[in-house]
Amino acid sequence: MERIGLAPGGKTGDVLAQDIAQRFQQGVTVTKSTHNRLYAKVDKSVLVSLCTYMRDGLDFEHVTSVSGVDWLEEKKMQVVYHITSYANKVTAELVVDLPRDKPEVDSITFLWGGANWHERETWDMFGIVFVGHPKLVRLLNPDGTEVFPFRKDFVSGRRV
Amino acid sequence: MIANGLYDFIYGIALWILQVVAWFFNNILAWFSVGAWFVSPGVVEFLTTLLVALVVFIVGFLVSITFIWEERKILGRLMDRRGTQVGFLGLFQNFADGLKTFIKEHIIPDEVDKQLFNLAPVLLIAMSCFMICLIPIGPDFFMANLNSGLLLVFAVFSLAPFAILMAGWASNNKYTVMGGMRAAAQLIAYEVPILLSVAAVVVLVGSFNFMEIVSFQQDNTWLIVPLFIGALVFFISAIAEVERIPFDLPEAEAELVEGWMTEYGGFRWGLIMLSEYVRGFAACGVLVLLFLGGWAGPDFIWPEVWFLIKMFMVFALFIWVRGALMRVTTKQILGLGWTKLMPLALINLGIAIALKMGGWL
Amino acid sequence: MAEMWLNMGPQHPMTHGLWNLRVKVDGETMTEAEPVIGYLHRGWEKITENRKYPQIIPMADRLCYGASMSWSHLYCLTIEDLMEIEVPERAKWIRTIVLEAQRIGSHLMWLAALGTDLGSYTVFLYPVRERELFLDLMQNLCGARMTYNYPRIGGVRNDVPANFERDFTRVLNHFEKRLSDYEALCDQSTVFRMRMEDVGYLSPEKAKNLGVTGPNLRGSGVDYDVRRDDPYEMYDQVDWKVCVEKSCDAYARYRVKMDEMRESCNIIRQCIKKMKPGAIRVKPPRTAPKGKTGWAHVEDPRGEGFMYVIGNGDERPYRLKVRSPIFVTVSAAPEMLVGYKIADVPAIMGSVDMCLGETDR
Amino acid sequence: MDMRLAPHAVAMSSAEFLSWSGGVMDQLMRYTGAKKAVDKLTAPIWSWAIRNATVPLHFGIACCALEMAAASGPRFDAERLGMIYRSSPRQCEVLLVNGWVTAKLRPDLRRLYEQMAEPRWVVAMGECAISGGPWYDSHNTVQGVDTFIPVDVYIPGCPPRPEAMIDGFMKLHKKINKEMKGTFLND
Repeated sequence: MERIGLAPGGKTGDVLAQDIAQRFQQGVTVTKSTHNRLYAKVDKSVLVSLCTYMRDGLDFEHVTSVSGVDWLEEKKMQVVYHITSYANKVTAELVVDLPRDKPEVDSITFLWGGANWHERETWDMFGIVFVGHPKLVRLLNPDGTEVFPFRKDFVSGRRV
Repeated sequence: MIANGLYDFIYGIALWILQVVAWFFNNILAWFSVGAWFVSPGVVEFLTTLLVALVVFIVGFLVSITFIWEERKILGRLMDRRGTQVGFLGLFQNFADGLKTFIKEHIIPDEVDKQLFNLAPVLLIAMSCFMICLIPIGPDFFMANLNSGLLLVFAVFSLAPFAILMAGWASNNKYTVMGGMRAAAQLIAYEVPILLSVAAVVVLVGSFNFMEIVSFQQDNTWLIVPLFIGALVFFISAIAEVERIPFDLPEAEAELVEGWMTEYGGFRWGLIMLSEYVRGFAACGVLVLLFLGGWAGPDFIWPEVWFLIKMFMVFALFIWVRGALMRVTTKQILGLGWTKLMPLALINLGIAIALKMGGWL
Repeated sequence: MAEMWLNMGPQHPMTHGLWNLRVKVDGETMTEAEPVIGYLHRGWEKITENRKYPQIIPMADRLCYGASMSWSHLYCLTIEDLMEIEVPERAKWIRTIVLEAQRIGSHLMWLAALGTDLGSYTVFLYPVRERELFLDLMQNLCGARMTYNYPRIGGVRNDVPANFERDFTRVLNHFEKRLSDYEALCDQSTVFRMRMEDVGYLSPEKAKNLGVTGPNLRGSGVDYDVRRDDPYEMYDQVDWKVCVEKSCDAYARYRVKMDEMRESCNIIRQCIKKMKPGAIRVKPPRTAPKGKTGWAHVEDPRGEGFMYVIGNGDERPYRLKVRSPIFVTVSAAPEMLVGYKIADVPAIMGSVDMCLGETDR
Repeated sequence: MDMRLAPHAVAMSSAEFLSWSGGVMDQLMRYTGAKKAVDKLTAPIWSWAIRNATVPLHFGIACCALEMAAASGPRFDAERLGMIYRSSPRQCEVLLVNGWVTAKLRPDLRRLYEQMAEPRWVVAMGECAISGGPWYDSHNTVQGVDTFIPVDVYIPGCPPRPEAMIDGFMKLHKKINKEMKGTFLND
């Protein structure tokens, strides 16, 4: 049924998954998809082009969250994007792996304004640098803290 | 000089006191010239005027204090909760507030302009108390019966923006400066409609003296009947003059913390709060005098009591407006003042002139 | 004109919680706005790494204390997605009822906060009085007034008390009559309309792009609601309509929330009729495999709440990410504020219903 | 005026005269014991006044702020005790800390405490203000307000019920009555 203020997209999660899989062969591997979910592992280099296509081509209008994960033993940092499409009622989870010593990934704030503070908070907590972010400064921690508190090697309970 | 019952009553007391002093000087110290000087008419009149002023101020002060109590209780009832329970029926609450400010620390922030900072509250409370003595409460209970009483009251009323601007500027704080400027803009915007509605009354009555206004209303109808629009304009502008809720932007709780009063604490703030309620007393008093027939009323009660009953009812209207409405922004206040109230006041003036020319009143 | 930076916060009567709105002011108009948050940041996500799964439920209550039930419920949904648990049907019905009651309570707290911002202390007290009724209902059910600790992983803690249906229907009938009182106080008062209409404009495209969700998004004319478009619990078996307004300003957001309160009453009544006796909880496994992930998103009264969890092999989560709707709406605040006057800030930020506990986590 | 005409005269500005005469009066009152008598007589009046007009600061941090709002609601009306919330620290007596204090908030809260006029009290409401509460192992929370502000009354509970908050203020009244802080007894 027609909803105000939204594109008439009716594609389910599986249709979107096949569309993405056959369009981005080398960088993206779609792990699982149901009628309203879509899970994929994305390489760092392909992320921005995939996101641009998702926003313009597949009506993904809204970034639900950008979360950082610190895998201490596997020596890698992980950024998990959850992007929602109101029109198709589908939410996509994109997982990007980064080296732990120099975690850098391109920022998607220029695509969705909603990701601005999420990326800034992830930098504030994990130290993952988002290249091209308009204002990458401390957000939640008091200004002047040097340590990234959410990393696994920072013992919680220690005072900043 | 002030021929009224209060004056004669207190004249007797003053004379008695001075005779006791004179007796002391004449008989014990045998200093006859000084004794005679004490009983001379000049000294007696001076002491009487002093005592009359004291009595009138105490009555005005107590009525303003009970306004605070009335506001808390009625506002509480409007909001489905009981007001303050301090003392009998909550009556002692404002004494507690008042006494508390005596023992508070006198804070003068160091980056503040000291002279102006101290002068502003003094100016405010002085103007307010000056108004108490200008407003007659009964035919024989008043301080001064001037022929230009009404004019003087509104002259003093329009002095307030200077004190508020001075307070706002002296506190050297961004919020207070904005609060002060808003207060000045609002009070000036509402001077014009209020004076126009008063002009309509003066056109009908023909004099500025409160006594004649009230006697005119006793002979004819209360002026609220012919000049209802004028009364409405006066009521709304009085709310703006006294900075109460729909128009209390200078002290806007939400954006400007406390407006121009932010830096004041302790006794200075107590004086400012008191002056706010005394200005409420003056506004209600003038409204009752001009439109509700002052102390006119069936005489099984004293005229003064009639006057006070009407004043408490008008102030209850103030409180009711405060309980129902929300705060208006500056742009809308000034818009309302200039574009809506002024034409209404002019229409009202037209009606007054027409009535006067037509000879009905 | 010289522009100055003005700090509205962190201790400011307008803020619901603690944040600092740095505003560049040219005269009274805002040219730039920059929200500063972090005053309530307690490292919530870091602490969850030392807690077992059931121990995090009371912590989730204290994320956004205005709507604590919806956050602890969201946490249980996430863990159920992680451990693939199927919740019994009666537990789903109870959860739906309790979530909608919490939505009404949260919207009432928002209406109260909006009342103080706009200056009317009455509009603060009436919703607080009604909210007490809903707190009593929740207290009969869960024992606490605000932080309930009621949902469990795999169902709910205890069954409904005696005459649960009678109390709910009685409170809902009383509440719907009261809702028309608030509309009389707010909608029909021109002062409220003057303050709220065409202020804080947020176009639908900007709202979608900037990540604004929930009633604020539906106030900007975008028909998306997680309860209908990605249904969880029993929302797909209850017929109710999503309220959308198209005028995209503060008044639209106010209108959406008021209609949502009526809609919630309708949902609760249907759920109470359709609820059948049965089991209320399933025994969940104690641990989750390492590296397994789970996430869920719900329609929190303030927007789209979302949680993402990664299992750690033992009873503790490896990582728990919380997406708070107000965290993103505050980042979109400059978009709504620039160009309006300082006096409009409380109206705009009041209509957005902020809760800083979840923003700073 | 030629000072030589009055050899014993002392040149003094009005301000100096004011402070000099104040000093003389003060010593006179203390020496004769009149000051102690007057203070002992008026102390109950001052303490009654400040007890029945304790004005807390309009300042909410977290969940306990909602309970503070509920306490001033129609059911538990806190105004019965004369409590009205004012939003400028200069005009308040009680700083009601109702929520967890983070490292970023501590300097602001300390400045707020110092801005308040002298007879002032601090009420720590809720576990987070008393001892950091559920956030005991957080890196950013101050474990208890009394580490940087002297606290007078602690109200336990997470969040304490509105009746508990009003009871906390009744305890504060008892404390004011006993300590007579703010009256002129001890200066």
